[in-house]
Amino acid sequence: MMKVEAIIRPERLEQVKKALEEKGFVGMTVGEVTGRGEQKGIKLQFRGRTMDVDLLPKVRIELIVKDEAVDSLIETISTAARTGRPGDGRIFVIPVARSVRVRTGEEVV
Amino acid sequence: MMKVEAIIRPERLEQVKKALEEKGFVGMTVGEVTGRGEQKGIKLQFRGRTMDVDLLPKVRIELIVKDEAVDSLIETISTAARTGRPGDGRIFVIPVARSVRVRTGEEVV
Amino acid sequence: MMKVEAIIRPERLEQVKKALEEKGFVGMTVGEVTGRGEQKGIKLQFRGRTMDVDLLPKVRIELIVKDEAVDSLIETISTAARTGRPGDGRIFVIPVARSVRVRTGEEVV
Amino acid sequence: MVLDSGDTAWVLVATAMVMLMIPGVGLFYGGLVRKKDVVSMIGLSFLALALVSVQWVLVGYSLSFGTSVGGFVGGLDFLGLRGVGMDTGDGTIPDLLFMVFQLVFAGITLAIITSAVAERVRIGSFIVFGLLWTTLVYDPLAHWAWGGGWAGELGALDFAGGTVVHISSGFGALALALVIGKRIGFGDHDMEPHSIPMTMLGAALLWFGWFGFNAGSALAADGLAANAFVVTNVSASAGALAWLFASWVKGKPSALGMVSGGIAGLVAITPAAGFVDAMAALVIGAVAGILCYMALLFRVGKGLDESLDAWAVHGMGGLWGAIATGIFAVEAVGGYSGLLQGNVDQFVAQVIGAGAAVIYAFVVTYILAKVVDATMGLRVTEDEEYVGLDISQHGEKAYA
Amino acid sequence: MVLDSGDTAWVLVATAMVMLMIPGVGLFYGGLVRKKDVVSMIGLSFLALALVSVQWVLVGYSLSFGTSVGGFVGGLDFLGLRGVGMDTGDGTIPDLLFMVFQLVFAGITLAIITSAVAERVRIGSFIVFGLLWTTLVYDPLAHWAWGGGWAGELGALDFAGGTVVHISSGFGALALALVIGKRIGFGDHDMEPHSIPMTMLGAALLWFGWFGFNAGSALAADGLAANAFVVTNVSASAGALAWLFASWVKGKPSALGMVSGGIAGLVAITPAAGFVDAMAALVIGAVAGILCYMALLFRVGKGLDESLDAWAVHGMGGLWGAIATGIFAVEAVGGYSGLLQGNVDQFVAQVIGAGAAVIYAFVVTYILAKVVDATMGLRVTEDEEYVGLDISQHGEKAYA
Amino acid sequence: MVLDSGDTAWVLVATAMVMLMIPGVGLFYGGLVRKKDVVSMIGLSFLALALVSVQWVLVGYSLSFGTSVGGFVGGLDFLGLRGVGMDTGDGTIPDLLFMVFQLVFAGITLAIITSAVAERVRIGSFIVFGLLWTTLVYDPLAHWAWGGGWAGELGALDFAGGTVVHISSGFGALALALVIGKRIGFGDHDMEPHSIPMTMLGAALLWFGWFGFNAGSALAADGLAANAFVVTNVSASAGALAWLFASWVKGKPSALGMVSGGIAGLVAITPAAGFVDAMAALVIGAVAGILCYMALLFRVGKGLDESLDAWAVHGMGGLWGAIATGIFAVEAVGGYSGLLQGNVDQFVAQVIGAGAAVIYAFVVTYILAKVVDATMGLRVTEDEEYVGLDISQHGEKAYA
Ligand SMILES: Nc1ncnc2c1ncn2[C@@H]1O[C@H](COP(=O)(O)OP(=O)(O)O)[C@@H](O)[C@H]1O
Ligand SMILES: Nc1ncnc2c1ncn2[C@@H]1O[C@H](COP(=O)(O)OP(=O)(O)O)[C@@H](O)[C@H]1O
Ligand SMILES: Nc1ncnc2c1ncn2[C@@H]1O[C@H](COP(=O)(O)OP(=O)(O)O)[C@@H](O)[C@H]1O
Repeated sequence: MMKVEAIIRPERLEQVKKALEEKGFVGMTVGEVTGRGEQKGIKLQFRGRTMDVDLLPKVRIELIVKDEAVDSLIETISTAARTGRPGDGRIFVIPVARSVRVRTGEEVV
Repeated sequence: MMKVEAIIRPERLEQVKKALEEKGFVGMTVGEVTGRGEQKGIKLQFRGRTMDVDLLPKVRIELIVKDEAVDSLIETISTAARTGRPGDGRIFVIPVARSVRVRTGEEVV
Repeated sequence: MMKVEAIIRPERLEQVKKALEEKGFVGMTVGEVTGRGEQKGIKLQFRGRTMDVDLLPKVRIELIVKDEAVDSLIETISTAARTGRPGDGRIFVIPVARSVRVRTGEEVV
Repeated sequence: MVLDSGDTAWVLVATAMVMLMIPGVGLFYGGLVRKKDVVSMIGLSFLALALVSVQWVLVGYSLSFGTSVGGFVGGLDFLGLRGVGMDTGDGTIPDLLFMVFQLVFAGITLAIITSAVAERVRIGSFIVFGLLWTTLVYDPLAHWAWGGGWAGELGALDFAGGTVVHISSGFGALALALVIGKRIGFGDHDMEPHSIPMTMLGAALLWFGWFGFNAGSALAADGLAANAFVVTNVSASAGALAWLFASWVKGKPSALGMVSGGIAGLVAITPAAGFVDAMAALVIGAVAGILCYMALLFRVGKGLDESLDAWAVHGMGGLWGAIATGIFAVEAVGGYSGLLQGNVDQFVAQVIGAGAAVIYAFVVTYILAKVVDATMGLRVTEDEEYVGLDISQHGEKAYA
Repeated sequence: MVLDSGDTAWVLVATAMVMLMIPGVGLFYGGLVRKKDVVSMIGLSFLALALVSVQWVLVGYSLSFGTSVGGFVGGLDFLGLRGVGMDTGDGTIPDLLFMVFQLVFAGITLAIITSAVAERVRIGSFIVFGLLWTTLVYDPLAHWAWGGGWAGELGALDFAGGTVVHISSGFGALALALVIGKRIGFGDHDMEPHSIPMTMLGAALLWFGWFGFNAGSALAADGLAANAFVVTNVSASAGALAWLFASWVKGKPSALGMVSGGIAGLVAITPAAGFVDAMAALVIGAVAGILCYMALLFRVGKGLDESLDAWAVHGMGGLWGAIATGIFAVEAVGGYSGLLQGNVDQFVAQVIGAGAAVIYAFVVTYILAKVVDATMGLRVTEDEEYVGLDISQHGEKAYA
Repeated sequence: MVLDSGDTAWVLVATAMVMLMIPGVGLFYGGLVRKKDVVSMIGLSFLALALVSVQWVLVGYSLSFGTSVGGFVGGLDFLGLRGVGMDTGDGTIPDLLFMVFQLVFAGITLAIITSAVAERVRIGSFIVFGLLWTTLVYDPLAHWAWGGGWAGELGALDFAGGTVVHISSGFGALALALVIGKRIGFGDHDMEPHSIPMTMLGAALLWFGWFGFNAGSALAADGLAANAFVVTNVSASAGALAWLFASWVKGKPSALGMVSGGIAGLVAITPAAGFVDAMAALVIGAVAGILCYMALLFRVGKGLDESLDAWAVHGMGGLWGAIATGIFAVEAVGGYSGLLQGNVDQFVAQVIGAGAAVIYAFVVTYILAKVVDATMGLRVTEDEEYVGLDISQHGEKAYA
């Protein structure tokens, strides 16, 4: 089992959700974060000076899925979230040891 | 060492915290998220139409604990967080390689 | 590859960011959380009574880095975030299986 | 009489100030509910304003101020504002202005009662209930006290609406809360205010607008208005401090308590504002602060989900104010004496007037609520309530 | 004439109330934009107030109310307030008070138009555009209607600014939006309001202030002011309910729709407030609520990013109000008859007056916007827009 | 004199408007503090209102306006409002109304000074300090200028409280900040405003209310009130633009700076509002905007945690305004000439009046603060401060 964490642009959340649904990925957890990548966010020119605006708003989506679903999931998210410009985000995959459904107490994926 | 992440109903946070304390689990990190499970949230009937309200507010609790504490922890959380209805949440267990206390710089659990 | 998660005091975020930059750690994701450690937060004396204020505001910083960078990263964060008093926070290290850059779809660190 | 431009200016402004209190109630309440219901809560106050504004010009004004039908309700003389014009009747301000000044009172009364249905009412049912309530509860009560009805005839004093506005909405809220029932999870998990600053902003607008409410009720810019203004401010301040200290005794000084106490003081002085002096206002306000706080604790203790305390603050505060008028009224201010000046009759009249309003408001509201509940359903479904009224009723999210 | 202290009192307050509407517009708009642009949005309203305040006392008042130059614009008689003093001219209030009452109207008009440039305007360019616009669009239009210009001479009625304020800003906003272009991502991803409660607070302040706007335009505390006050409230309420129900028919009853409908009703009654009665106001408001809602849907359907609907609400609402004045005016209220009383001339005058204002405002705004865009650039860079104006223009973050 | 209903109407409203400024200060400040202290911050403004309201009717009014004791303080003639009634004294408004108009001035002054103790004061100590301060600092200063005291006798002009309200609270805040000390972490880590929109809302209410403050101080609805109204708005606007541009020169145009500049302009015109004309107001406001901005930079540079800049804005703005009155006063407006009309005496009187107030306010506040600190402790514990005053003092959380 894997946890796939994607940090994406907030304005892409709807598209990503839709794409995931179409692929049958329904369960997910979403949170608001801020972040910066290697470009250190966005550089604004300002009267000759440059100002870094780092820590731009991002959305984090997390899905726990079976190992075999990871490839498809990464593909789906990264396609739907891509604009091609810096700041599109990252997807990380983290091994999960166990997963339990609170309602029933049973182990699930 | 494991990180136990529980996504639960916000209105259950107090009960869960209390239950955890009683079992001696004190340290924790809590964050606000939204999420949906397999039912895609809640379906509202509206003048003949159905409207999905997905991404309902949830609370994420994270605790880093020793491996042997995981079972008891899962049990404690899932009992305290359970209402028996869809939306009760999930608990995930993720392996942790290291844990450091900032105040002292030492490795801890 | 590892995910280094640090839970620190919000008022230390700027220092930590600066220290990380100096060491060349640029990409990061930041979120607001609350938390408590073993002291159960802060105890306020109030007319003879004691009141626990737990779940104090914290900031979570996450960086995905190569395994060999972890030590330096822990060192950097914990030095910059340290005040020496309870509540300074924790750093956790979690193994990451894969990391993908959305913009390009390629695997990166 | 001839129009007085100063009086007219003052009542114009006072009316606007009272109008602002209506969303003020919405903000006060809106801060107290959970994030998922705040649009609904503020929306209900705007809805109260809009509904009553239309009802009042069509029928409400006439039912309240038309020629009395047996002292119980006004006749239909002024239906659709027939005969209500720009000239002054027997006052110094235009009839239309008096009409609209009264309109905003009716509006805020309906807004106050929304406390009882917070976070669980169906908007359609509220519209029906609201129209029935303002017509069948508010309008008669206004007639009783101010429109030539029996209570006024009896000599019961209500300067600015302690009975008409506050007892009616407060005890109405109690009845309504009993019918609609508790919110899911009430008493089980926390339902913390989602924004205390919003509530404090609402309180600020209420305190401000209340000067129009009380001093405007002099219907003139004169010494009586000045007296009403002063006692209003004194009572509010005393109420704020009293509740603050009372909450302090029980734990910590509550800022929410302080502003609630301010409202309690404002409520209690409302019927008395044209009859008592500033020193009496200190007492009236301070007692109100403590009394309403105790009423709130009692309400919570009973597990009663009259969610935002219209009963504890407006109902009990209004009741106390009506009685206090009978105690503290002094001849020198408004021409009437109360108990302290040896006039038992006034005290008795106050008790009768207030008591009748309590009973009428409670009983009729209860019946109306039951009727609406039985026919349309007052309450949303469990899922709708869980998701919150903003999304389930309005399809809107307060904060992005 | 001799000063009337009651009239003066009322216009003093009315002026303050209209001033409060200006940040009221800012809050209304600020709630509708994304979190990253709210400081900018509220800031633009303050900027409109400050800029116009200075422009008006230096030149604007003179261009609007100076001796007419061919019916098109006022002369320079009152430059720097020369000759505008504490005594009354031919009114009952001080000249300076009339001047500042007019000032706040000019201020709010510029604030309304910021709808068109929300979340993407360069502040420096807005300052230049704003000064040009108020001087070359607002001042002449005010002169036309109120300053002795051709429209007033023609007999076109505009009691409180349906044409001068709302048509000008609404159709100006349309032109401006066409020039500046859509926000990045418009139509592609959601741009949900970041705080509906903030918008509702703004609406509350607008509704409150509008009593000063309309009833203040009587320039006296008299029966006409009372009439204006009443119809203002009635129209607002009818508009609120109409939009609420219209949105309900299409889906869910929108609370945002309800307050927008309130504003639509307020806009529409503005030119008519001194000429129609309350029953007409019911119709005017209800039609405004539905019409403006349809205009909004049309605007969205066309993919036009006139972001916060100054055009749909103020432009179309003002246009309807101007025409409605020509339909519903009754002799008994303001001395003028409309179509329903058989006076076709008034109707025609209204159409001409409003039509001219639509064209003038649209065309001149378009030209001004083009000129500023060509010289300074109206719009921030893509990165600045993405980051948000609060940070990129002001270096500030709304919420920590 | 005989009561004038227009004057009375205006002062009734003006009083309510000034009252609204008090929570306006709370919101202005509340937006500037961190999320953990906002309930406390707004709460302090309500507390100032409530405390002073009670103190004023009991003793404050008498100490300020009772028969002068040596020009320094009023006698006890009006204790508990004895002899302050509904009839007019030698004015055209009821005595009670004059009393309550003065009350709200005392209230806002105490609210302004809370800047100095933001995010670190013990509520109990603030109550004691506040009562002492309003009694021993505000009341004498009000007496000096307006109650028959030495400054008024000397001919020092203070139309609406530049000295009494702003110098006193501003320099008082400076002293208080020195005694209570810096917030933990001040200068070390960011303490960003938690809600700039809240501060802008506060600024809007302040700007609005200030018309009551300044134009109300004419105590009549007349030409002088109109002049005060106009110059108030002009100075505010000039101040807003000046600070905006000044911040622009140093970096980016700050929206927070713009509203702060507006307040600075409002403060500076306060003492001058009845004595100068609109063109002078442009200068007074613009200078205030720049001066107060520089004072703020100076304060920050010195590492002084007078947290929300009551000193920089109210203290320095008030000082400048007092002096500016001596420069720009023109006979035609208020009957007094300033330096520009060759009257050196007036200038000197202004400097003396303001200087004395600066010294008195600073010194006495310093002593009072020291006394309270030594006896009760002004400041919360380090842990309480870290957790925030909302939880540690009130047991409340602003936002859920
Ligand atoms: N090494 C990293 N560790 C954690 N988060 C990262 C890392 N790199 C990028 N991110 C997250 O991904 C977001 C987008 O980054 P990215 O698309 O990589 O920006 P860029 O296109 O500038 O490289 C960042 O805002 C941050 O939240
Ligand atoms: N596969 C998943 N990956 C990540 N989060 C999930 C997943 N499934 C559920 N969740 C989280 O758990 C919460 C509750 O889901 P759950 O109780 O499973 O709902 P349901 O009862 O509808 O299955 C969701 O809101 C979401 O935050
Ligand atoms: N076992 C744990 N699991 C998860 N988070 C923890 C744990 N212990 C501490 N934390 C996080 O670290 C923060 C700081 O805790 P810490 O510095 O350990 O406090 P203390 O100094 O009281 O031990 C907490 O607020 C919490 O967010």
